[in-house]
Amino acid sequence: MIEIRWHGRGGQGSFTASRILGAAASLYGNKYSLAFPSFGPERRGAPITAFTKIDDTKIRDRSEIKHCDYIVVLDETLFTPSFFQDLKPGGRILINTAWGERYKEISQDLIVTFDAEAIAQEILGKPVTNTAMIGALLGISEIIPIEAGAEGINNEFSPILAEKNIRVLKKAYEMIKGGGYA
Amino acid sequence: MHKPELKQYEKPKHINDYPCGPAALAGTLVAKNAGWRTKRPIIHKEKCAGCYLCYLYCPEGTIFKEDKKINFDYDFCKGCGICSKVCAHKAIEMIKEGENGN
Amino acid sequence: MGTSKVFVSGNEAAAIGVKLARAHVISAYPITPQTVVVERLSEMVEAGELKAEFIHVESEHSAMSAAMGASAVGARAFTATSSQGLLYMAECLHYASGGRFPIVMMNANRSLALPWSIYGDQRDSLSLLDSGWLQVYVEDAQESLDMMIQAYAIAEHKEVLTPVMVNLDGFVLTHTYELVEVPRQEDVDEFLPPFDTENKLDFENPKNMCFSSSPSDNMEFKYQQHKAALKASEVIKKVDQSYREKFGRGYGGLVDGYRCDDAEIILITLGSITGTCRVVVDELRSQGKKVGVLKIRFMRPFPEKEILDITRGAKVIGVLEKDISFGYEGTVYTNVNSALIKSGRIIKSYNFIAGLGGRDISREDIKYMYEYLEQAASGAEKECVKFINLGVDTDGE
Amino acid sequence: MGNETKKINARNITDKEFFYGHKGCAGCGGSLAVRLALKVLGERTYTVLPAGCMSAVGFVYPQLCFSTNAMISTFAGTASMLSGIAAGARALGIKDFHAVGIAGDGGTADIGIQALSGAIDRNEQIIYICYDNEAYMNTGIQKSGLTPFGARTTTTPAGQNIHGSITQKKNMFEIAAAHGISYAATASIGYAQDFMNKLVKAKEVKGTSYIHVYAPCPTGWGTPEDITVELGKEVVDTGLWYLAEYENGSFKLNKNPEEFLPVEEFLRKQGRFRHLDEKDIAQIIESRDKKWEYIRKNWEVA
Repeated sequence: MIEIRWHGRGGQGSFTASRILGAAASLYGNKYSLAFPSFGPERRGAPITAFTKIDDTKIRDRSEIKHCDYIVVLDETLFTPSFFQDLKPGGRILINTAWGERYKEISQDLIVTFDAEAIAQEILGKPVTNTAMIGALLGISEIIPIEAGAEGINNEFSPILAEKNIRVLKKAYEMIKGGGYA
Repeated sequence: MHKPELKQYEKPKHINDYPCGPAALAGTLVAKNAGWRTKRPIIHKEKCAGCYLCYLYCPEGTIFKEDKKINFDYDFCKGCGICSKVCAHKAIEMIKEGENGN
Repeated sequence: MGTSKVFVSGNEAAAIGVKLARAHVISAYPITPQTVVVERLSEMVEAGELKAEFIHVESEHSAMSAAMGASAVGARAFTATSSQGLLYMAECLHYASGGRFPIVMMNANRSLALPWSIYGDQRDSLSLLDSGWLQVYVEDAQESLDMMIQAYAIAEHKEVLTPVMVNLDGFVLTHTYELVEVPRQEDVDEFLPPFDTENKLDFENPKNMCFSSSPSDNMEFKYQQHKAALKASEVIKKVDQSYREKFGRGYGGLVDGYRCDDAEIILITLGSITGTCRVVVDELRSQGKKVGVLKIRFMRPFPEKEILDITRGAKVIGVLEKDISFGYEGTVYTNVNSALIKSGRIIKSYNFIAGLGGRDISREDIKYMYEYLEQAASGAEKECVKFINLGVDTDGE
Repeated sequence: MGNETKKINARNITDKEFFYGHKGCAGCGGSLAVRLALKVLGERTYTVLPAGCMSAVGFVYPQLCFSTNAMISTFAGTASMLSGIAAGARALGIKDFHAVGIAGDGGTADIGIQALSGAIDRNEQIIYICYDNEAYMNTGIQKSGLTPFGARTTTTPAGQNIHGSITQKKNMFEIAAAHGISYAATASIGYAQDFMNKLVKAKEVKGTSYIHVYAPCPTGWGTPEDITVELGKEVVDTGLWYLAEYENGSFKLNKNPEEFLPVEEFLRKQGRFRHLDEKDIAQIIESRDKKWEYIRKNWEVA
């Protein structure tokens, strides 16, 4: 089972990201998945965690994710070194940042950085980075095919918004594949 | 007058004879109210103007129209005397139950 | 089959189920974590996908009162609530079951104040076990959708005419998104015909409903209600069977035993935690341990026979519940033990109180319970009522 | 509305009785209100009554005294159950019906006010009638939110220190009106024609209507059984109650007595007021006069 934890702030779309990935895996990626937010009241600006579990068979265990394959950080102010303890062996942390070098000093192999905000600004005209981060995650993980990811976005958004977000997704995917990340 | 008919009630013998849940036919009367009465109204038809004020104000609905005047359903009249009070023509008299051989 | 697949939460799956069941009247008051189900239903009404009257009531008490009004004229009524809301409508729960109104309600299982908590446990619905409602606890979003449809079939059955409460664990189930297959409307229509009852206010045949009855008749009405709730056992199984035939999915009726056939240690559960137990059972089985998990689906009617049947070969039983009847033990445990005692079987049983106020129950916690039961089976002295995962030391106290 | 509506009176009202054989006390004002309301509303009416005298006396299985569709609601749920009935009937395509709730003063002004407020807010197509006998009579005459100042009840005893109820009646009529309700009215069973006229209006109004009808209770008030209607008249003639309407956003007084009948005489007829002293009565008169000053100044006066 692949277990992913998302970090962001209320309003940044972390839970939406967990859901898009889950829907993509379930509906178009031939897998099973669960997506859920950190339970509790939702408040704009408050730190939010969300989770996606993906597996080849039906997922029965609904308990919290204790150890992650990937931790995706949409808002870098939420990153703390304690995240390393939450990783499975071989797990990685994906951080949205314009200052990748800062994190290289912390860890060379456990952290992957990516400037999702730049792409979001360029294509969406606003700093909503959730779909870019899904693209980056699929680029480093290949959990599901990028086309399934695009379908997941279609499933979530209205056609106009979906089209733009798919462009974001694919651009992020290609950039990170090509090593063109910060 | 149009009023529900008094029916003979038999207590169900089998559980399935009870209605399914507390719901049953509207307007089911199985007992009279006559026994509540200590006084009864009687109509002096010669005085009755047929204004129907008594009919209107009867809380029981036991006064009915008859030949342009009124009469009583003694099975359900409780003998409150409102009719006698509201009658401007003093056509209704309240008498003690048992008086006049009633 | 022409079905479609969606990726939705337990709440959304419930809403889809209610839509497919063609509820006529929906009356609801918002409470976390129930809100999404009524938000989706109101969107469906707005979009014209669901031809229903949506009543924005001012309280849960009114939500259930309105549902009873609707049911009283022969309409199919739905409401949803949770926790304090369920307790606020408690009077109406007894009223609806006594009035034999086949209403379906979703309850998002949530802890009760005090202390305040919006997180999940099952004290809300279990504290209303005696309200005369049939209670079912579902495990995942698919079962949630399917049970909304089945619930109407059960509730409206002429020999049952009893309301059904479908319980979804708050957040863990209500807010978790997963893959759900949506049956075709035509198939649901065939499975669930329009609600037809004589027990209604009707201008052709007027009724007086919800009347009083003196001590000379009152008990008969209560006996009749009890018989109907017992009768539901059979109906639940039949409905589940025909649902399986039509839609390819069934849930075992009153209970669902998992790897219990030769099990010596059986853990009894309710609701979504069963999923985690299944995973642990698989793991322990692979280590050669004879363990199983028994999911109680219906707490009312209580699956007495089924529990006795499935636990026949067990040496020890554990009951895991997100509930405590303060000053005694968990209510599910009491019910299970009553079934065992009546049958004359002496079997060791233990009660695990876990997940109160939304505390997570992990695989490790469940493994611990199986170990506990294993030790008990081999003669170790064990506490009968054990709180799991308390964060503080309580020894010597 | 302004429509020409056919008046219903003692001559042309239906002969059918829809509330018959009930076990209400002899001379009960509440049962008269129910009887008249049902006769005006007719056969295609769903009636909802909460716990209270009228349900207690009308629905004792096997004696079921409503000849039309009727049910007992939860005490707090008259207006919400009524909303459910109206919604259910609409959803099933049932047409040309009335849904009427008939609740007492406690069921309306206290425990039922939340549901009533919600129903008016939603502008449900329902008629809500409060028969006001000024205390919880069914449970044995306890004070309600509509018990008037000075009245003795079993929970507001009249003694040396306190002379009965120390609170004023909640103003339910204006509370209903404050919602911007389609139609609200006050009435008294002592003025049956006026009450029936208002029921006819309520029948035809689009949206919610609320009628607050004053209904004396011989048992709870300590009055002879035969003066119920008389008391229902005198309360209006003394100015202690008023006949009014609220529609299209404005208030209208239907009856404006040039001179009030003496208050003291009216009060002394009732056991519940017999303990009042001069000061108490003066206070009652003073608050009456204040109210009338306000009404005459602010409302349309017929």
